[in-house]
Amino acid sequence: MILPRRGEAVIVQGITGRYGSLHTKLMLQYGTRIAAGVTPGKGGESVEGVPVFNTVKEAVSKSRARSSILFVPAQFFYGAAEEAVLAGVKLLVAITEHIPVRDTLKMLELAKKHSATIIGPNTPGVIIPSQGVKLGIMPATSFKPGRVALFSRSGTLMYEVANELSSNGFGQSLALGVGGDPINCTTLNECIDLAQGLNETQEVVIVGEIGGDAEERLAKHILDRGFSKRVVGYIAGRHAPREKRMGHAGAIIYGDYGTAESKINALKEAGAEVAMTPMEIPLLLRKRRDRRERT
Amino acid sequence: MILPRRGEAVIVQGITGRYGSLHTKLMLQYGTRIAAGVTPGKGGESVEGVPVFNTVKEAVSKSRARSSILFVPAQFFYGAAEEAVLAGVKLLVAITEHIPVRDTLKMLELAKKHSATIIGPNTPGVIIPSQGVKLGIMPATSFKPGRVALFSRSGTLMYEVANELSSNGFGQSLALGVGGDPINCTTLNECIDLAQGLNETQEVVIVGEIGGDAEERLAKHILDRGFSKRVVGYIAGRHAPREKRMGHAGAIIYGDYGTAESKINALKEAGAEVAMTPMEIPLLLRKRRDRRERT
Amino acid sequence: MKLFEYQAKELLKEYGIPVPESELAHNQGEAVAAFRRMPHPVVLKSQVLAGGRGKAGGILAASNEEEVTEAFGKIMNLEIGGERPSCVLVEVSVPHETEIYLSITLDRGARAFVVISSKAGGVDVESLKGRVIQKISNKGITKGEAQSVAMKLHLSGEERERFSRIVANLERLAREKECELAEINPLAFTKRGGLTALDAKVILDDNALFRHPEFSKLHPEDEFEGEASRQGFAFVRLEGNIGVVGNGAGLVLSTLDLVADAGGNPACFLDLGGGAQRERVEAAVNLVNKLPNANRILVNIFGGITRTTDVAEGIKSVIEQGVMKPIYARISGAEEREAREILAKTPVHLHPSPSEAVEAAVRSQ
Amino acid sequence: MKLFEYQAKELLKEYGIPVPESELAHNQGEAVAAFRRMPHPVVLKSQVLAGGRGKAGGILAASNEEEVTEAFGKIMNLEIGGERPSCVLVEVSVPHETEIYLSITLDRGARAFVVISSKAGGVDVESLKGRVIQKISNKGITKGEAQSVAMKLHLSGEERERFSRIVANLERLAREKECELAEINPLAFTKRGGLTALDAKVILDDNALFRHPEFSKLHPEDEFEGEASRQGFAFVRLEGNIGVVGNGAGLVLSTLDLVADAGGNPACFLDLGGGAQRERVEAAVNLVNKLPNANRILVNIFGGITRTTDVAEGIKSVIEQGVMKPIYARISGAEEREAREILAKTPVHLHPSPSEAVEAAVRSQ
Repeated sequence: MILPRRGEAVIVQGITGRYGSLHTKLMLQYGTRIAAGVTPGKGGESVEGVPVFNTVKEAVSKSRARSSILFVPAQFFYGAAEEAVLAGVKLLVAITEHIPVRDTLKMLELAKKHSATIIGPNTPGVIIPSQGVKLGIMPATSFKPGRVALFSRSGTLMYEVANELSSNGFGQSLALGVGGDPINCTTLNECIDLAQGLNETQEVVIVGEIGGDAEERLAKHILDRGFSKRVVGYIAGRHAPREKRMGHAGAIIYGDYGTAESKINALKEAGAEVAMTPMEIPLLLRKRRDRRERT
Repeated sequence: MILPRRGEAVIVQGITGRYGSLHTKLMLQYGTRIAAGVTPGKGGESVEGVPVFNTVKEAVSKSRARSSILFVPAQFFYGAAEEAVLAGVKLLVAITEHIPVRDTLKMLELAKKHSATIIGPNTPGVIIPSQGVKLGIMPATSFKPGRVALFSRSGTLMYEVANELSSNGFGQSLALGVGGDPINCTTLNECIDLAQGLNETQEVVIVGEIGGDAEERLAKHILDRGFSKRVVGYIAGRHAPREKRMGHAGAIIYGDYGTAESKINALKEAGAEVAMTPMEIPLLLRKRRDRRERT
Repeated sequence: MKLFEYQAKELLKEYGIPVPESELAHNQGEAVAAFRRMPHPVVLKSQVLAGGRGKAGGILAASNEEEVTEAFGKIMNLEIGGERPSCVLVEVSVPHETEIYLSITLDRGARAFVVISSKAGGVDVESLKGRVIQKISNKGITKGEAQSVAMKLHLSGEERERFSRIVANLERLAREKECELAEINPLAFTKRGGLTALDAKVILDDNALFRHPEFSKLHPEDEFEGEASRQGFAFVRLEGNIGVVGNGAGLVLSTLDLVADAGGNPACFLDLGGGAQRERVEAAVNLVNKLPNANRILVNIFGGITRTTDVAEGIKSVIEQGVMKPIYARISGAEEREAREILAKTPVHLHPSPSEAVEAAVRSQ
Repeated sequence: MKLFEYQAKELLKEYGIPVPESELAHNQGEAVAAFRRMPHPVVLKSQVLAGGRGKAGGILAASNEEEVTEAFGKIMNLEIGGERPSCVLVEVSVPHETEIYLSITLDRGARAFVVISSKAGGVDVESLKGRVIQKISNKGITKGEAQSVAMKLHLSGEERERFSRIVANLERLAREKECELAEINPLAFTKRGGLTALDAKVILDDNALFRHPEFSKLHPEDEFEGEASRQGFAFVRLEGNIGVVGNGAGLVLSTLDLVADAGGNPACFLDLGGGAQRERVEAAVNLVNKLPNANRILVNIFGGITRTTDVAEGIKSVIEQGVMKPIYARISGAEEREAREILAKTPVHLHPSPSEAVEAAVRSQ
């Protein structure tokens, strides 16, 4: 996964839509260099001063962008993603929700074949504060530059945690939401692998939630492959009732499967510390950094 | 069943409620002699000039009424009905819906024991145009004095049919709705027995609807006991789809049970003529009266 | 979205997977006629989406016409999981010896669709040790992969060929129709050596329905019937284009008949119930306004406990809120003059009698 | 309103009708503990309202702890008729020889409740020729009438006595609790000569519920969960008094945890979803305002795709519509200053952090 750096061109697909145009403005305000937009049939127009093209190929050849953020409606999403990958885009941020699952699987396959990465679908996106790069819909003010890599299964809870981190002096090297759909094209495991290679990243914060087994898989991955940086986890839903679908399709506990306890224990066994509330995350980080500075 | 005559006192139970007070006004306008009302705790007040008493006993002893119309909420209905029967009321018109079924059964038993009659529950009531007596919520203008007894399983459809009859010169000797609840305290069979004894009644119109077997039971009753007056039936729902609950709890067709065809055939076998629309009812009546006048 | 068994079996047939001979019966006559056309004995199967039909008494065998009649009546009257069937599948009974469980479904962890199969059919397949799981690529299963599933189940010769063809066909069905789940349970080896899908379950990916207009008419009513029921209206979705609204079940039923007799087609049955006030009238007209198959609205009100002025105010208020389908109305009863005045300056077509309102609604356009 | 099997059986027990020893298990640990406390083998039974549990795989036998664990997991994951159980009944398995069908229900034509009984239990009781029907007076069944039902079933001696006591008790239950239907199917003659109700179905008269506060807590959630689902909200009814509303499932989950940690009790989980506009916020707050067990509302919003000003406008508009429960809110994200200004003159308690808002909501009252 190659994330864009400061001043690197990115494009917006579906730039003329309601959310596409609003977030183009907000991403530009953050400093992201939106160099071109794409909406078939609207080539020649402009949004917030960004030129709009009919095809990704044109947008990419004019802008040299390697990253794209997509606000394309679910029905047209696969076509837009395919067009991007074939035009040489290497990072696709898929904000769209309600994409048919087979389209997601095909996208994933196509992306792998062309060594491209897809974040999402149904993700709030990714933000790299030190680079002034935001490819997503997250509120910019909650994120500050720093050394914590933040990965989250939940969108707004990622904002909440970022806000807690930032206001307690823990900026983020990057923050990324893996998305709320049944299939995550980038998994928590891949996020950890990414964080391993980021020099500016000192700690990793994982925001999980009840249901499924993504956190357990992550814990196993850490134990199997090893991970040299500190990990703090937080799992939402300790007090959620069993057998009830808590918003996300997978956020449901059956018997003992998918409980916060199971996830907390797995993360602890893999050597992570686990916070009980978003507010506790910076406290744990502080202790660790203090301890580290002492040793 | 003894229906009240012109100038005979009747009482309203639940007279101070929203519907009780509104319909007291409308019944008074029609000519019904509402001599007293009952609402526990509101004794001494008056509604539309009608004195309100705390108990039925007081209301009955002051007014000598033998009939009562009840707008009492379902929870208090059984108590109110019992009070009325024990105070000597012989005709209870139960407008209220959502009465627990065991209360209805108990009411029915109590009424039988005291030779009282209950119309309903969940009925639009009864109207006797020649006497200027209306014990119900039907719109007065649709009903005219005449020689047709109109009995209906449906409320508003009774108004519709009365309206057609009246505007074509066929007034009503009485019109009565049996109610839409699972248990009818006065059945169509009892209605027919009543009509047999009413001299001013020349024809009977039965307004039925799909579902259940009340019309088939009526046809059997006519065949078993004989009935000397002309009967015209009308069954709503010839075009209703099967297996769908059409409003009333029982208005649903399973297989061939409860179809309009079954009811129409049963009525025809019992010697009734059957109209296809409300508008056709007066046409059939006219033919019959013409034929009769010819013979 | 889950399909009914008969819909799922139609899909199987379309994809070359053998299913027992069957016919759908909506009434007793159809059930008996179907019985006469096919070999005996037969089974009658309740077409509900709920599971556990067999135990609930929703699947009954019949060997003669009397039994068909009796079984049909029982099944139509039997509620399973709160659901009543609107039809029954009459199907030739297939004698068989062994059963196989076979399904295609999404494995989230593997991020791929998989074939799951095991040599005993029935509900407890998850626990069976002989369960075979095979990942499927996005392009679909290969002949070799399908055969390897058959081999892992220890099938050989003709059986292996037949089974792997079914695996391949079911996978193609699941892929082309974009199913979350396509399941045959049981798939039976008949005494004559063939393979037949005795029951089938298909769940479609709701997000992919836009690509499959062939499914768009399967459960169109749910959304509106749900909303209407929540709002306490008696509501039935019908197939025509005239939305019928009235007060009182009998009056609305009668209005449906008038519409049909006049050559029109009702789009729904909506009973406001007694004593509807302005907000409820608004909600009802709004609901019918949203009903896609209704292109006009017929309102038939006979005020008793319902105040005609409340009805008129409700209709007026809905019109003021935005563009509306044409409304044909008949409003009778107390205060009808005032009610008509309220609607005088609106585009509502007011008629003095139900026949005239019905006639106008049917003739328009 | 239909009761769950375990609720129906509790009623039977209360009325002196023998039922097998059983315990309710909400998790695996409880299931195993229950198993240890009772004679073996046992059956685990899915507690869903849908029929046909057995055939669907919702009733499984178990003879050892491993089987209990496995059966518990399977049943909890099994959807029957669109319904998943929230608990499992662990019940001693009762060896028996013959079964009887017995029910008390309303006969509309006869305008009376009736006892229906027949000597073979099972689902097809309607067709059995040996079916006995006995009208019941409003005062209840007499000893003689109950015995005559037993005699018509050709029971004698001790069996007749035991059965007629059960008939009388079931009738008293149906009468006192005002059931539309009270059914035991099957009622089993055990090998030791006793009679035991193996399954039970009770449907209450909804119109009579006002007289039975003991039932008022049985299915309180249905109405609200139905409305919320129709409006597209993710909503779960909980038992506390603080209605929790937020945007994003994770954020709301986290807010529930904060409330619980602070000693409070959430009344619901309501996720507005992404990009909620004013009308949806209005609808959500209105819903929680109607929730009887919520006496205050906690709103936790972190605006991203959702505009905080839309949220504020929605809350303001609901407040303008009428009296409200106290609202504690935390609104962060883009345009939060404007959002706070919109709410400045309303009675909404605004707090800068979730902890403070939670603390205020929990401490109030």
